[in-house]
Amino acid sequence: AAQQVRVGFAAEPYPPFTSPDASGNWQGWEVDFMKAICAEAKLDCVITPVAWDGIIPALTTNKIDMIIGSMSVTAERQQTIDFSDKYYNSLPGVIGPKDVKFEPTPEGLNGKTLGVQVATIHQVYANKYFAPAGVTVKEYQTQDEANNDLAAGRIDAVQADSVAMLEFLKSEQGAACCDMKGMVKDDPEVLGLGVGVGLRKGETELKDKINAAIKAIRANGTYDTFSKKYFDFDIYGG
Amino acid sequence: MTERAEAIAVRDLHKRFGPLEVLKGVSLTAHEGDVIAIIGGSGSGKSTFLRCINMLELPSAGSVTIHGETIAMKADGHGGMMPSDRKQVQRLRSRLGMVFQSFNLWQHMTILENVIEAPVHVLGVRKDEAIARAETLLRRVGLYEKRDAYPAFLSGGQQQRAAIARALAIQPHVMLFDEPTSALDPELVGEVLSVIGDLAKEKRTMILVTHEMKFARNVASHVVFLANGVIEEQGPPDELFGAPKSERLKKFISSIH
Amino acid sequence: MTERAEAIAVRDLHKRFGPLEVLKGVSLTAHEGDVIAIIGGSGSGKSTFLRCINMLELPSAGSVTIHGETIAMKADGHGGMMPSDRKQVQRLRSRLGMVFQSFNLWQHMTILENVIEAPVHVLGVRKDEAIARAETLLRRVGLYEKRDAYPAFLSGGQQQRAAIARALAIQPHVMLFDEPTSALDPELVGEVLSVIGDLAKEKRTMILVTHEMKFARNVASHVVFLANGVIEEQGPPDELFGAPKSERLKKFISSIH
Amino acid sequence: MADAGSLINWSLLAFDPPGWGGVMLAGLWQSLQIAVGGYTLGLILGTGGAMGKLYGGPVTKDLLEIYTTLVRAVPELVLILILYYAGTDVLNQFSALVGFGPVDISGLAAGIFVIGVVQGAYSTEVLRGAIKAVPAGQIEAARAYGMAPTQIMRRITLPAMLPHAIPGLSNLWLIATKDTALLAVVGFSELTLVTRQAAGSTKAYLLFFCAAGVLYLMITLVSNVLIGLIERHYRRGMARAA
Amino acid sequence: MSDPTISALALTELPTKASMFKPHRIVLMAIAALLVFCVIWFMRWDWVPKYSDRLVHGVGVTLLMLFSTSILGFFLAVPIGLVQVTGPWPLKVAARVFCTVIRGTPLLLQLWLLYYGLGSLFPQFPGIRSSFLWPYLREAWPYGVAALTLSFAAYEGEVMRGAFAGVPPGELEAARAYGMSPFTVFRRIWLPRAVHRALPTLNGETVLQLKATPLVATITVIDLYAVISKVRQETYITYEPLLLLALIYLCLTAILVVAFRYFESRIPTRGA
Ligand SMILES: Nc1ncnc2c1ncn2[C@@H]1O[C@H](COP(=O)(O)OP(=O)(O)OP(=O)(O)O)[C@@H](O)[C@H]1O
Ligand SMILES: Nc1ncnc2c1ncn2[C@@H]1O[C@H](COP(=O)(O)OP(=O)(O)OP(=O)(O)O)[C@@H](O)[C@H]1O
Ligand SMILES: [Mg+2]
Ligand SMILES: [Mg+2]
Repeated sequence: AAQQVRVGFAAEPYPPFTSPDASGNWQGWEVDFMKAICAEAKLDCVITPVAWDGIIPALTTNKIDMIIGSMSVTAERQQTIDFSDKYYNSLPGVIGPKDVKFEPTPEGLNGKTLGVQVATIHQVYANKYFAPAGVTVKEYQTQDEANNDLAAGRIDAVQADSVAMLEFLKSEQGAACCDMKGMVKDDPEVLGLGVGVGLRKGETELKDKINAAIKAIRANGTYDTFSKKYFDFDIYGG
Repeated sequence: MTERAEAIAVRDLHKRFGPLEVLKGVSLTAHEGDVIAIIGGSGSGKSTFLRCINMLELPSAGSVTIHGETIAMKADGHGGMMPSDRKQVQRLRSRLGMVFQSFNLWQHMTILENVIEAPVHVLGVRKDEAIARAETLLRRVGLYEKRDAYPAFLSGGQQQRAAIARALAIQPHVMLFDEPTSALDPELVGEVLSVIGDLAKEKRTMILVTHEMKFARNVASHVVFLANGVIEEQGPPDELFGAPKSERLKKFISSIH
Repeated sequence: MTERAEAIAVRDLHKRFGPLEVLKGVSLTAHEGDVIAIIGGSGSGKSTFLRCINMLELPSAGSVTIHGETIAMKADGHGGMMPSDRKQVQRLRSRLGMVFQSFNLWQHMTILENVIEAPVHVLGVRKDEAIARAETLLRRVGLYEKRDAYPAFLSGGQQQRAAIARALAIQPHVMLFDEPTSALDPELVGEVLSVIGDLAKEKRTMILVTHEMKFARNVASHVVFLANGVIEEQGPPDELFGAPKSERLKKFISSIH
Repeated sequence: MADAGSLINWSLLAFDPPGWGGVMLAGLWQSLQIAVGGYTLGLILGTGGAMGKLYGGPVTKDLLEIYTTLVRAVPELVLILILYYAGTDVLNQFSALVGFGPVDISGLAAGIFVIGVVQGAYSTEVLRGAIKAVPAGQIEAARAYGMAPTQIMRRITLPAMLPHAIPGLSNLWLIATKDTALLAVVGFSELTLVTRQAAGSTKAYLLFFCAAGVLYLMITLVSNVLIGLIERHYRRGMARAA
Repeated sequence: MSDPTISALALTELPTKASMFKPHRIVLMAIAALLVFCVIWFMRWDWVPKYSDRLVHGVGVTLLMLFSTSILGFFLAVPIGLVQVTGPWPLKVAARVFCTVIRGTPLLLQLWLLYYGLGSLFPQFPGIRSSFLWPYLREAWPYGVAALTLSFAAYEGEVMRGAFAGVPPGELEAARAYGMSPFTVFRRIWLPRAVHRALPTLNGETVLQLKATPLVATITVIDLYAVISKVRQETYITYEPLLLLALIYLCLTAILVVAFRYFESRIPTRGA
């Protein structure tokens, strides 16, 4: 039998990457990605939802075997866990209410409240660049809550992965309230080198399998096939 | 006797509990300085009568006059009566010092606090004045040392003496006692009776329901025998106990001894 | 008297509670059919003695023999003793029918269930058999109608009679009674004493601690006066009550009457 | 502003997708499983704990005291986090040590374990109080009739303490059903988390939270009826209160 | 009149003051000391100084939440308990329904219902958005305070109902007999007496309330629990922050219990 692998998903909806549907199944781009690499690497993958803020402890304490949760590879995380090669990359964007114009810069956000999801590169980035410049950074357990509070007018802007933000802006709620204010200035040290599969340290065998699988699906076109269902641009990035 | 002012006058008092008529027209007048003892069998309505005087129980018919002021009553719509002026009832109540069978001291206050409570919060006496008076009273009932104790830590007799001090503290026109010793252990009865006896000697107006016949005979100026909701017989204690006229009273007296 | 078999023999029983020596060497033999009444002042160790017989209280020294079988004891390491064979104690206990001052009926069982509990679950009697026997016993103590009631709904006298039926149900060699009537209201004492009196007439072996001197005198074949942890005096009731020898017993008897 | 009728989109609660009713019921089922499992585990731990606290040696007593004190002083949410991560981790390492290799602890088992350990401390105290409320004479009578200690426990002590324990135990059951909601913070798909997912996906927050509230309330109300019946049965030997 | 269930649920008494120095205790304490030593030595605590300010602030927020909601909740509980004893039937029924609904649903759900549910409705009404309340309604803490207050009121309301009903009628009658007006009777006798009776249970309820406060972290209030969560997310240390968190709550509980014991001992009661 194939090796069983528990894949940790953030339990909260994060469209278009992972979200549960009304029949309790998970769907989204990362679900398709997971199916593709698991098929490729002949792994028997089981989706295991975990609270986002506890997803790394869940990995290190053996509750799950890998994380597929749009988790960017950063130096800080690499101290605790290991990553596969990147499987997509996109820049952080900032969105805000339609009727207010501002730039996604420390000056533009001065005096405003910016929502970010905890334990993300966006939180680290916001705290490094925006907080010292007089921006109130409010942290949310889930992206969904941050979006919701933006729509509810409780905060003035949200910084998050631009792909997820564009998806939100397509939704009824997002389209009604907000628009994209632009991408933040890049800082690879904080924003990392793309998104990778999180793995426990020392599990090199699994890591090699995954890396090989990512390479394979990139090469054989599977990656592009399922990506087209979601995006009209190249999510893999440069 | 009649020269003295009327302290309490109850006229033709009736009280019904549903179908049961407990009081069937009781009239009684207490003049200043009278000590009236009410005796009677269990269930004869003694407590009910006493409680009707200060409207803890609302009479079904009849009137109660305290120091010349008659409590204004109106129909309550269910065939009974209710006071038409609550303020008047509260004012008149504060002129009556009631002592209960089961003491009913307020458990969350010390003895001293119990005694000053009504003077301060009903009569509006200044607190230091009330305390001074209360201490005198407590000394008098022999509880000065216990003034900062809580009721739960006193014996029954001590609690009842404290309750008497509490009743005296409002400087009542009339003291009402409802079997003040029947909840006490036999050895504690004496101390409470002696306090009440002292009050009687001072010619304080008192109405007391009691089962202590000997005490009633010694202390009362007038004894009332209640039976079946009416006053069966009344008069000076020696007459009543010495030469009872009605059969009922004879039987009652013999059953007690 | 000596031809009859020994039912219980207690030899030189000592019992210490910490520094307090309650029993200072008590020996007592009960033969089949004896009714032994133990009397004595409060705190003289009567209950303790009775409880040592069935090891509810562990004696500090001495031996207890029931129907010829001596309870095996060993040192407990703290200067006292403990039974060396728990099974033996359980077996011998089930031959002794103890009746407590405060009844101690099991509140979660009906009267009938109380009575069949030990026969079924200790002696292994078949349930229907136990029920049949229990019903006879309950009829005998006059509680047949109450067999399906719970103890809390019975009067004290009824509860004590049920407790006697429960004790009889294990067909004990010896019945032990510890002041079976002292927790009862005076008017209920009679009904329980009459049941015990009937048992005595049947020549059932009984040891009873009691404060009812008249009853002890009528019923007992032998009376033991315990004082200060020793048997001060013993003998047939008429002798003991009629002509007490020791000063202590004289004083005790006079204080009772 | 839309009127109330169109504010509430009842079709979201339909049992079949795209309605979320089915998912919610599945969450409810999960919650109930954890509640029942955790409560049962708690009862077992509590029975042992109460025995240990009453009849155990000094070390047992002290250790149990530490257990009940810690659990009762630290918020359930914190305990759940600690037990969820550390508890299962320790269990895993222990089984690895013994040679079984890492056991795979399912979410359900972890949830039951966590709720059970928390409930165990509470049941210990409830049962201990109830056993202490059994009059000593009842147990002495049983000894006097030659019952063995285990027999006394089974035939006398346990049934006699039940009427005293039932109010506390019923409260614990209601708490167990509600504490399952806390497992949402570790991402366990019980009713509360499922509700949140449904609400987040559809943005119909009020509707779904109210629906979940009704489900929880139903559990409570149904439980109350059952508890009433049980209580009536076991209190039959108690004299009516004055 | 300590409610046995409450004292079983929440620590209302600190464990045994009995002699700490029995032989087995000394051994246990030695083991405990060893454990503490291992915890301090082998686990990572280097993050504590960096977060100490925020931890202190978090404790402050937690305590503020606790006290504000317990006090507000208590003031709500008094009328809720009272109308259940004396009230006209519509109020009685309303109070009963309130208590049943709040006690029958998880606090976490109520919190989310208020914050995400109700809170997301408000901005849809332009009137609210432009009102002076909006700056507060934007924040998370009013919802936390509201949910915790309602919850406390429901649980404590039940307690107060029992306490009001349990005051001996004779004492109330005595008060009336001395001419007190109904309100004076309530203010001077009934309420203080009921509160006094309820104090031991109130102690337990307050400890339970303390234990409920971390839930507000799930709606973005930065209390102690939220600070610790942040530590865990930023440092990826799994256990140490949780241990510190448990320790702090343990101390807070102990302080609460001691404080309540002090108040209870102010008015002694005899017997059980
Ligand atoms: N609140 C009530 N409702 C119904 N019946 C009552 C009430 N209070 C008293 N009674 C009845 O009224 C009758 C007289 O009661 P009351 O207490 O006045 O008697 P009493 O003379 O004081 O007797 P005792 O010497 O036993 O105190 C009794 O039959 C009693 O049952
Ligand atoms: N478990 C115990 N621990 C310490 N002392 C005890 C214990 N049981 C009894 N005693 C003491 O032993 C003495 C004898 O008690 P016991 O109950 O045997 O007296 P008794 O003769 O039955 O008295 P009574 O007539 O009052 O029942 C008393 O002084 C009592 O205080
Ligand atoms: Mg009376
Ligand atoms: Mg005795």
